[in-house]
Amino acid sequence: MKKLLWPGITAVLLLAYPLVFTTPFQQRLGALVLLYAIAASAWNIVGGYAGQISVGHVVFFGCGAYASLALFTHTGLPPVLGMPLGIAAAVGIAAIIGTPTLRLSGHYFSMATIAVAELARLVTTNTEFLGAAVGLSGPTVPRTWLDLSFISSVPYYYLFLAVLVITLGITWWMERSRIGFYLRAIRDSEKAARSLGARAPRVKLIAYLLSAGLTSVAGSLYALMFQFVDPESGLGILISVKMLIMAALGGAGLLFGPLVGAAILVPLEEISNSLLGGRGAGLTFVLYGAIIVLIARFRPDGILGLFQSARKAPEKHDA
Amino acid sequence: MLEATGISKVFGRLRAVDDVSAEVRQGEILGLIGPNGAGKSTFFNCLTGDLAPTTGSVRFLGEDITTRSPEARAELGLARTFQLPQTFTGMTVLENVMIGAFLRTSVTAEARERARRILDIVDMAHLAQTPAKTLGTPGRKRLEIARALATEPKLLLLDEAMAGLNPTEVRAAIDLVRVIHGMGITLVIVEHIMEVINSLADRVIVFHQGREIARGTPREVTGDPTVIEAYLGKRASRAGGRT
Amino acid sequence: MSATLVQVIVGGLLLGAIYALFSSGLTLIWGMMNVVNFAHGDFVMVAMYIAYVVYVLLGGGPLASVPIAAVSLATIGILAYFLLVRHVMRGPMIAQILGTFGLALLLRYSMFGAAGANFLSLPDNLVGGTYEIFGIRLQASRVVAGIVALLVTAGLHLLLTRTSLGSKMLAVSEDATAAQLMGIRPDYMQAIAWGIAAGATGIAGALIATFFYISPTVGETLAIIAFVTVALGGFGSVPGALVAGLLIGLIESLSAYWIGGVWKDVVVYILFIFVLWFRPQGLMGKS
Amino acid sequence: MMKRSPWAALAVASLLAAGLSGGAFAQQTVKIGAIYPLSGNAASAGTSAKAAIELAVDIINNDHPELGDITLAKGTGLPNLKGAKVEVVFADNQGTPAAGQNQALRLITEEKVVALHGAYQSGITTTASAIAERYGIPFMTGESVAANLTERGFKWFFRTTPIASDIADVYVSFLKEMKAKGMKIDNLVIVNENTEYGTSIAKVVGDTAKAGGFNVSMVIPYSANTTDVQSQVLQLKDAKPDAAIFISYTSDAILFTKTMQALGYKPPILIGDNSGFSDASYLRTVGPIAQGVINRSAWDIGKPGSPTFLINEMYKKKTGNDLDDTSGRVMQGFLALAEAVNRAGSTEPAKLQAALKATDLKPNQLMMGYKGIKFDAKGQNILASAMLIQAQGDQYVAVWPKESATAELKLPYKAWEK
Repeated sequence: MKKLLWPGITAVLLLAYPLVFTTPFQQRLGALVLLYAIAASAWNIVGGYAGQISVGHVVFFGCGAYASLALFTHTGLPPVLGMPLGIAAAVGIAAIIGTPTLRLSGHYFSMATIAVAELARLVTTNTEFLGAAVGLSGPTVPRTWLDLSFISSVPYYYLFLAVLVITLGITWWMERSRIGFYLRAIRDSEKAARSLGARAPRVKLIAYLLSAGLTSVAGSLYALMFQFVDPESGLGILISVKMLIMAALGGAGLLFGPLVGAAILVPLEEISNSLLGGRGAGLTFVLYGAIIVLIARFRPDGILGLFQSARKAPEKHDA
Repeated sequence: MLEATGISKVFGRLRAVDDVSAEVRQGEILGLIGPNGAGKSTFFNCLTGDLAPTTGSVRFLGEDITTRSPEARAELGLARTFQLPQTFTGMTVLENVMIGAFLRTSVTAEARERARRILDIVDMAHLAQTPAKTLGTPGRKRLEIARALATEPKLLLLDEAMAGLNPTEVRAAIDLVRVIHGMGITLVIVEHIMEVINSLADRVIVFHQGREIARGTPREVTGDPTVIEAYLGKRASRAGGRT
Repeated sequence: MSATLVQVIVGGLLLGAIYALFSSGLTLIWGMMNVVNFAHGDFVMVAMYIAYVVYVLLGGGPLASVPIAAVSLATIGILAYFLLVRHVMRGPMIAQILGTFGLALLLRYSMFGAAGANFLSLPDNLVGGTYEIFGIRLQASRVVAGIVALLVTAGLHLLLTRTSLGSKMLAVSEDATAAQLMGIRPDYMQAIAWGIAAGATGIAGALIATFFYISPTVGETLAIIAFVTVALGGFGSVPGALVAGLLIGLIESLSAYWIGGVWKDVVVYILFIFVLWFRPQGLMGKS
Repeated sequence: MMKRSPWAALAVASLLAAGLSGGAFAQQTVKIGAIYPLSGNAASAGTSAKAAIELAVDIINNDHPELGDITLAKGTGLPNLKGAKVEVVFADNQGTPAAGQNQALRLITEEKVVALHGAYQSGITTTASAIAERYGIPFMTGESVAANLTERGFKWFFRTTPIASDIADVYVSFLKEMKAKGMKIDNLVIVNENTEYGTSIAKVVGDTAKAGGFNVSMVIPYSANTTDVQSQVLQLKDAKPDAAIFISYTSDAILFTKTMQALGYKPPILIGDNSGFSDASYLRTVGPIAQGVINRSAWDIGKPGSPTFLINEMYKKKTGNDLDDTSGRVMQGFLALAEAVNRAGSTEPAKLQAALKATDLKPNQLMMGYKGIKFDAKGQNILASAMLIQAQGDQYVAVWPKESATAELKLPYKAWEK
């Protein structure tokens, strides 16, 4: 029972947040935290658990966002119906690029993913069907409730919360099953993991596909909320980096790491932008940069890494 | 149970292993020895699947495994340890062993149970919840063996499992290998400590400059003039006798 | 071959030499320490502003700005190493990305706050204008940058392969513990490597400033090209960065001329992915 | 293990969020929100726009009789609102549509602004104005040109700037006139950056030119924020156009001008479409090698002593730069918005919307060279227009059409030659 205490309190706080914080901006802030937490948690599966640092995950985010809004633009169907298409596209693309790139180790994998993401952005910028440089818009004036276009952020908040719970549930299940153990083993030593029978290429690919599909869901949810995507906002490298930073800040490879990272960085960015952005001196990013640097310097394992290492006995054995 | 036939491995212009054949018989302990750079580790890695031999073939339990991946070999019952321990530093000792155990079960609780039994065997049960990164070299070497055992191998390949250990630790490790052998597991050990080979191996293959220069029982081999010349020469003459 | 095509090729090679120039520092750090410096583009940016300040304050061109930028950047590099990089290197790879990306934001927006968002530029005749040789137009500033690129590449290569400092640095990069046993202090060697790499980046920035615009976000534009150049050439291979830089410059120029400007990066990325596929260690990297 | 931290982090987040709410609102002021790119790649343009709006606020809030008929210049504050002062709350859109929309929401719900102005990049204007539409708050843009902005059926969206079709008409009429005067103008080339701005303008200009009987022999799109444009310049050189039209942001405009000099190529007529060519950084950095470049603009400094001249002086005093067209359009949009607020005599959204719809400003009331400001049902200013200006010396001067010209048109394009 004790084990469930803190997750329980977290759950209650998350459920109660929009009821306690009632201004539209606070509620939107909450929704954004959850949205980024979903994306970062999805990234965490392959980047955190498997240790394959993808810096091109925005490709999958873009799949979701573009699938939703392209479906609406070309057929008039509600964007939410594009979500399965986005997942299918993301998983398909992940299968195509994952097979060759997952063989690469360390920085080579990171570089390959950056290249793929930039390629996707450039091609989309020149593809009329995907709105080219202008981008795609959603139904700004909702036609039916299925368009999921709300003035208030509260419906988005609970929708995102539900998806986050599913994402974390999948991650939790994975963490405790054989594939989760294999992923962590591969992160530490792929050679050893394979010698013990872990089918590393297959295991990594499964994680990559799962991560891609969930990231795509985050992209679709983004499209539902903002109802607009263009190459920079849907496929820009900054979004990949944000997923990575949030997961790393909270603790990569830990279940709640990305949520903690998002809960710190999203409000930090939005609030500092609100308070300082209008002065136009770039102070928001100075602050943002400084905090990231400090975390990397003093807590390289992320904020939750502290609790993780405190839990386990630190003394040296027979060294 | 394992047959390697005509194995050669070429790196660029270097012939690291040149036409070596070996057979491992059920239930025996085979030693591979030779000075550094003699090619024994390269040959070893061709057996484990980490390197693909340039020519030659490897058969295990009657199956051709020359091009099989390391994980496929593990599944067939071929396990190995690494010269430099490849510990999963982000896990506990128990979790390290569970990785091996997962080869034979996909159920986490089951894997944990099996891992615990293995830790009992290797006498590390008290360290189960310890983070593996806090182990020193002897602990890590032992953990390597425990992980490999958890895969329930028929043949276990040990790569310099005693290197870097002090005499007491070496004796403990030799005892452990005997226990493993007693469980009916066939072993191939790569070693440069003759003491280990002498006390453990049934047969020995001696490598020099990528070739096999002698094979036989440890006693036969250490008496072989070619071996003394190539490998033991200096040491033997300096010591004024044979080990 | 038409004169225009020759011009395209010559221009592409000169551009490529410049890519190589601002990538050499990155490849050194990447190869030696397995650290990706996401702030690399912003190091170039800082050097460009230094060149601008030197011009405004002293009226000086590259003769003054290159040494000043090199020394300043080397200092920044060494500071960055001791204050940040040394510590994040102990953490997981992701901590390095986090740390250097944060540093990039810090540098970019500190400059933004200090210098404003406006675009700046040095006068065009600062480095001797443009010459026409056999119908090919050569911009002196680019030619100078190209020559310096070759010199810096050669210098770094010789340093690594022919000097005792270089072999000490390589020893540290191969096995820091073993190097330490041989009496080499890894942190000193790594700090020196950061100093040299950042210094080379300073030279690059000061030279690029003579023909490029200067703005706080210019580093972003340059950084991705530098990453691709380094990965294509092989991490840590200084000659590799030169070859890759020249190749990318040439391909960009030709594909922009033949296929169109919007597709040149597409061609480069596709080539890059193909190379990674078939030769993951890059063109001249060690496997 | 890890349970304390998410809780703590959420608590911090909540506290921060709580800190944002509340806050008393000053009385006797009318708050208007302005969303601009104050960081990121477009920050140069965004900071200029911010300075322009601050100047507009100065003109509204303080007595400026010297500015003649310019709206709200005379007297202080908004007379119909008991002289209430205008207060602008700036927000940084960080160059992303998401941040633009978040800030729009904040300005509306937290800052309680009565109207919004912005957001430079058309994509961000799209998302930011969508929030204003849902909340029923007027959104005015003085600068975003994407055609689809006024095609969304919005009731709260207004735009004062000329859009692609207006711009294309100006170019084509100009070229026709030059042709009629005997210049050889058949072959046109368009060079455009490939974001939404460049792509949309290039398409409309190309179509209009073809319809006007010109041969558009080549369209050269390129990636914005590129490192090198040599090949594009050589393509242009090969095409030997009689006139080249560039649609570029600042960094690329500077790079093109430098590269053209390096390669020794200049077309007989070079038209730079506003944006990059209008940025004050452009003339300051490459002015000496871009003599005679023609720029589309609705802004002209005018004769010494004229209201526009004085506005430029004030802007120059504030920023050190001449006012550029983009910032001028921003300023005009903001002045028109403030004028409507004053005319409404209320900050009630519905009255504001009605006042905006009824806007009818004459050229003498404007600082920009529009034929007036009057919105159609979609919110587009039907009297928006532009003129052509040319770089002569260290500034742009109006050269076409004749009636607004303040200096002689000088052709062909001289670039770096004396």
